[in-house]
Amino acid sequence: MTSLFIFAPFFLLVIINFPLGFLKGRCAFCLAASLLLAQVLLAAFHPWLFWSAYPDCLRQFFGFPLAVDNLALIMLFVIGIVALVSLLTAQDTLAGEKQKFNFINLLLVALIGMNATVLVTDIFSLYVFIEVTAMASFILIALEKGKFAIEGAFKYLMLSAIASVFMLTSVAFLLLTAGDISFAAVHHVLTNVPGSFFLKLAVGLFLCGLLIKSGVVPFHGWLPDAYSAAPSCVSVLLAGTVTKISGVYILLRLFSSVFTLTPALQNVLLFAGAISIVFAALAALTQDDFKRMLAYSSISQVGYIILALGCGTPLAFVGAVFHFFNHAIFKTLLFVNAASLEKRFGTTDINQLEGLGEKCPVTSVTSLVAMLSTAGIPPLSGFWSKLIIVMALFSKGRFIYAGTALIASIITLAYFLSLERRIFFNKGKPAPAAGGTATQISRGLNPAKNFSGIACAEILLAVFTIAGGLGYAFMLNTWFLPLKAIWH
Amino acid sequence: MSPDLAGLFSYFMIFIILLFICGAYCIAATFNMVRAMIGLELLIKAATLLIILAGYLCGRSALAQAIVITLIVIEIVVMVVAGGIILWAFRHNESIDPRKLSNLKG
Amino acid sequence: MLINLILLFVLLSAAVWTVMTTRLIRSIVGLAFTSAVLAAVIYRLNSPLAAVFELSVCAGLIPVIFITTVSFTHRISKEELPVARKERLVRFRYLPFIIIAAGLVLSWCFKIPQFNLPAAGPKEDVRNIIWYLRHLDLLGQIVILLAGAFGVVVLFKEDK
Amino acid sequence: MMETLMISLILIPLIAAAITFVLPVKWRGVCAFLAALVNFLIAVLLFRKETTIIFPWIGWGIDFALRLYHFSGFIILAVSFFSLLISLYSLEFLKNKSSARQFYGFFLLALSFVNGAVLANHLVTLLFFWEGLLLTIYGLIAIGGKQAFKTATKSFIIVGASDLCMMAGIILTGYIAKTLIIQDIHLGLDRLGSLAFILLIIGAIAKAGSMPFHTWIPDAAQDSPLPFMAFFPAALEKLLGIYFLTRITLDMFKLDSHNSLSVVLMAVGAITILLAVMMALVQKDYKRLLSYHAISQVGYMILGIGTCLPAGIIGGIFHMLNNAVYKCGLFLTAGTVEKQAGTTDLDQLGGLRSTMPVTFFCFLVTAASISGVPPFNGFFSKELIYDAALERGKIFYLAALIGSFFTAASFLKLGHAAFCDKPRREDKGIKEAPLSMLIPMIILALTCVFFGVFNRIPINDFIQPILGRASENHNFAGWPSSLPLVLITIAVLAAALIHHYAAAKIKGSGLKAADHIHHAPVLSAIYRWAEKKYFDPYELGVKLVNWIAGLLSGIDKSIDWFYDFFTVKAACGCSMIIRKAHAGYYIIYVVWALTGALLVTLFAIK
Repeated sequence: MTSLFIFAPFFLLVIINFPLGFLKGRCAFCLAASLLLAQVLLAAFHPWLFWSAYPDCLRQFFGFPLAVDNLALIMLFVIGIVALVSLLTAQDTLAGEKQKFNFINLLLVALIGMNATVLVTDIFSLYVFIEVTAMASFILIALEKGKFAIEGAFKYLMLSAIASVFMLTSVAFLLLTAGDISFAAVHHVLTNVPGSFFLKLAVGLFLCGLLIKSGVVPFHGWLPDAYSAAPSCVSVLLAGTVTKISGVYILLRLFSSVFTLTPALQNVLLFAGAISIVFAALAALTQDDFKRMLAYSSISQVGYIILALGCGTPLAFVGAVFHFFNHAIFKTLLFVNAASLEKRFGTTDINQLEGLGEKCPVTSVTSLVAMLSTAGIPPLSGFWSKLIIVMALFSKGRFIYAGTALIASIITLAYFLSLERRIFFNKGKPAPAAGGTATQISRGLNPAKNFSGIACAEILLAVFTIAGGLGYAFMLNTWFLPLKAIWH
Repeated sequence: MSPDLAGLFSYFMIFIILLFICGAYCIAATFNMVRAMIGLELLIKAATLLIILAGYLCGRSALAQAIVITLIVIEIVVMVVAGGIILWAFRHNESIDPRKLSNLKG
Repeated sequence: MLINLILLFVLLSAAVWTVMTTRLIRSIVGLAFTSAVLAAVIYRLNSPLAAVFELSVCAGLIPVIFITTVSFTHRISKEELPVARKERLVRFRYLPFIIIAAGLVLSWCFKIPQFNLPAAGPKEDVRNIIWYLRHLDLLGQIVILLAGAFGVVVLFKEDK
Repeated sequence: MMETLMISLILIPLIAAAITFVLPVKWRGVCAFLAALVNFLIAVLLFRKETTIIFPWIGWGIDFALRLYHFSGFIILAVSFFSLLISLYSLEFLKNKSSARQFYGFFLLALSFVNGAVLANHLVTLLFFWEGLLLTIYGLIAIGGKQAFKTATKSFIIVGASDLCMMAGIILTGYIAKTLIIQDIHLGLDRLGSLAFILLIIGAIAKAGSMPFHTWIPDAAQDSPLPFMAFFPAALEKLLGIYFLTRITLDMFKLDSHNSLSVVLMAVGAITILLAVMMALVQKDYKRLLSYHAISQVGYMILGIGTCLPAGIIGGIFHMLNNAVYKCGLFLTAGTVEKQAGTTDLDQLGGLRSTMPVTFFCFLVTAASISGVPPFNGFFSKELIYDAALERGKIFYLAALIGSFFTAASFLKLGHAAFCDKPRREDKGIKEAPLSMLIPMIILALTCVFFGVFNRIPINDFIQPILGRASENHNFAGWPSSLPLVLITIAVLAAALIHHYAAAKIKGSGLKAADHIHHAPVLSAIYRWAEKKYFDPYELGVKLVNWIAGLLSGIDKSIDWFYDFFTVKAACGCSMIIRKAHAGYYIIYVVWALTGALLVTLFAIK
């Protein structure tokens, strides 16, 4: 019943849009949340019976060419978690029932797109569902229709459209040379006719499209703008899954089991990864906006994944997926923290947020956990995945890249610690007499709201980060090391 | 590949590349968001033609058509959403000049 | 062959005119015309169904969307027109030369690398392909249309 | 089934610990008590069963392996017994105290880790739980208050340093033995083997609290919550440390009496006995005095096991069990006195015999036990150790005997001062403690008597199987075989009694009975230095480190300033350039992307 991952959100989408009033508010939220929870549980415990069971009468309709493997399960899990967190955040941050309802609808569309992206076995279908996801996220960014949000959405739309032109061209060349565009056919042709010019061109063009989608330097221009302008709950979704699934995951999938990773491509990926890591980390160093800093940090962390992919060994691939997983968890957590601050104090400008450690203890502690994990401090999950990546690079003899990865983690630590100190651990300055926003901040919490959903999400993700760090051996053995079999 | 097919492919390829240049130039040089979208349309047109050409050459016209039909549907939706975004950009800035959209930087 | 060549020339000229023309409305009409010519080319390439879609949707529906969008935004006035035209000319005058130069260079030295086409299979029917092989794409179309509908709900509706 | 029970020994306290952190404060104690009760029942069920379990954990040959056999089953039973009593005791003792908020959570966590460490059959598994225990010790001491934080750090560093030694020992052992499964390790004591042995031994005896790793215990006695003292230094750490010491000397390495390391071990034991008991003698605080005894009694155990003779080893293990019983009981009496009288300062206590008769009775029995008075359990284990020590060398026997004299003397002083003297403070309200505090003490006192009179049961049933074939033909239970030794012991005890009464008569009070030793010409100077912590390796180390750190930081700061200035300036400069480049026009992004795409495509088709 693999196709249920696509159909269940689809049916839910249809159901909640019936013209019945009681379905719109709380009910839609509960249904969506339980759907996401079900996805998380299914992906985590993956009962194999479930995947293979097809009643014969349904095979005609549900028998899509979909495939599930360990990589897909991990992705489904990540998608479920992040979407759930985003939904919880949205309940606390979005204003108005109508907007919340729109958010749920678009979240479900994005969910269908991402789940299908993870499961398809055909390059054009892949493109279609990338577009579905992207479309939902354009609208989500522009959901509140603020000035900046529209700007971010427009930039994302333009770059994303250019990426899709690249991918379409690539699809055309693949069709031309392979005669078919399923993964199996393309893989077959690529292994049998390795030297063909158009095949190489097709792979190169698709790679360009995916690099734009995943926001690797120098294709990253849209990313900080879109992330920082989107409503907080949408940034959570974007940073955690949308761009990762529609860019990075597909890179992982295609280069692990469809395309062949030639030495030239390896060099391209390694170089792109390394400059992403360094450039984005440097750019994050002096940011004044919390969300923008997180966006740059996100680029930098994606650089690690690309770097590992470029290394081209099974171990590095495992490291890449592991880092993908960890990054999705802790970056989502950080964006939830940002959402919490934005909602409470009305701004994410670091210069205006000061000494908030006592006013919002949960946010301050969980953000510290996430930041340390991002910087790769030992007992937390981020450390282990970076360790595996660096180890893989060393064993392949890529010492310069390994060194770059290590040094960049120091920069990561530097900007996050300075941020943490400024926002949370500083004693707040006495309120300036004139500045309106500043006094509002020092006056404290937004008392009319409760933030149970956000706090819930923060604690959930922080527990994941810590547990993932302490139980990394278990996770590595049961989830990630079997991925070596996928690599070619 | 037979010579006449190769000839067909090469002159179609030339025009497709020229179409790409046309669209890219439009996106790069315009000061109007609607025109940027038109440039995008031209790019997609070129890609469409390329897919149909590929299907024709390798004898899978049916598959290519199926792909192109889906592609066209996606194209419309992209344009609708882009239209909505341009509309709001106009409401905020009283202009559809993309140069006005440079508040997010750094 | 010749008809193809002529159609492609028309297509390219229509595209260049679309880009070069000053009035936005004309540009949109140019786009529609480009689509129509493209539909003819597609028809010539043995793909009638795709041609129908291209003609009806791209030449019909998309200009409507553009015109709707443009009609919400402000029009350029008669007084501003010469200034705008001059300014545009400065930026766009290179396009024809670039196109001609690139076309010449390409036709002079463009050589297709030799490669083998995959063996052609039996004749297929588009409807079969769509309904049986690519029904996942159909689902994708439905979902993306839904997304578009939500987009209209979110973006085109005025807030009270 | 048995495997499940064995794992639940670790998991149940762990889960209960998690629950206690969520429960309201009122119910935390009850939760801990219930968990300890369940734990005890499981331990009883598992007693004398044998099973092993192993499943993959970290990889690279590091597995999660547990083994239950008679020795670990016996230790588990003892641990769960003490934890049950102490959780019952703390219910009343910690009522309305601020430390109760976290105590039960750490308590259960510690229980889980101790169970894990005892059951571990893989050195890394062992190390995992061992280090976990370190954290709970830190937590348990640190909840005591402001001053406690410093003590907690001290204990953390001392125990942590010894654990580092053990870690090195484990790595070395694994390297030599080519396996980390404890059951499969049988090594000789060649050069490398000796080194590994010493490193492991350091870990074990530091956990047991022997000299020179003892200095945190007296400090902790004053600062930490009392149930911690009764639970950890008195009972658990001895059980765990001596258990591991026995396994090292018996199973993992074949230490025999011809080896010089055995003499070293005995010397450590003897020195620990003597020095700690001398310190204990002059203490003026109930808890602090007890804590020094907690150290000195370890000496007996190490001495016993160091003899490498069956009698000594059995005596050592039996003494470990006995010590846990009576020392736990003594600490509980201290707690009761603290709770009811409000202080443990001997200068202010007195006359509690009449107001707290049950507590006095318990104190009497346990103090007699620790001093080695005949029908009680301490007597029998000490006799076994004397027996073995005499065989190995008269000097060790002599040391043990002197230790015994001073032990008796210091407890006479303590009992006299706290319970028998006239009250020094007019404090009417002192009453007997509530029942839930008395029950654990009474049970422990009765156990002292029981293990003494019926010593056949613990020795024959619990301890002798550990030695296996080596001790089959001997009978260590019952009345000691050598009458002269018994007579000498009784003579020494009598001497202590006479000495005490004579001194108390002269000085006029029980408290001052040992003052002439305190103020003896040479000793007084030594005592003064000891009080100033000149002999504490930790304090010395801290001073040394502070001095070096001061020197280094001067050099460091100048280099630091240089780096700070340049690297930070450079990084921020780069950052600003990159930010300038990101100017906000989408067309710039498009140009970047297209340039990048061109390069990537060129590379790809090359």
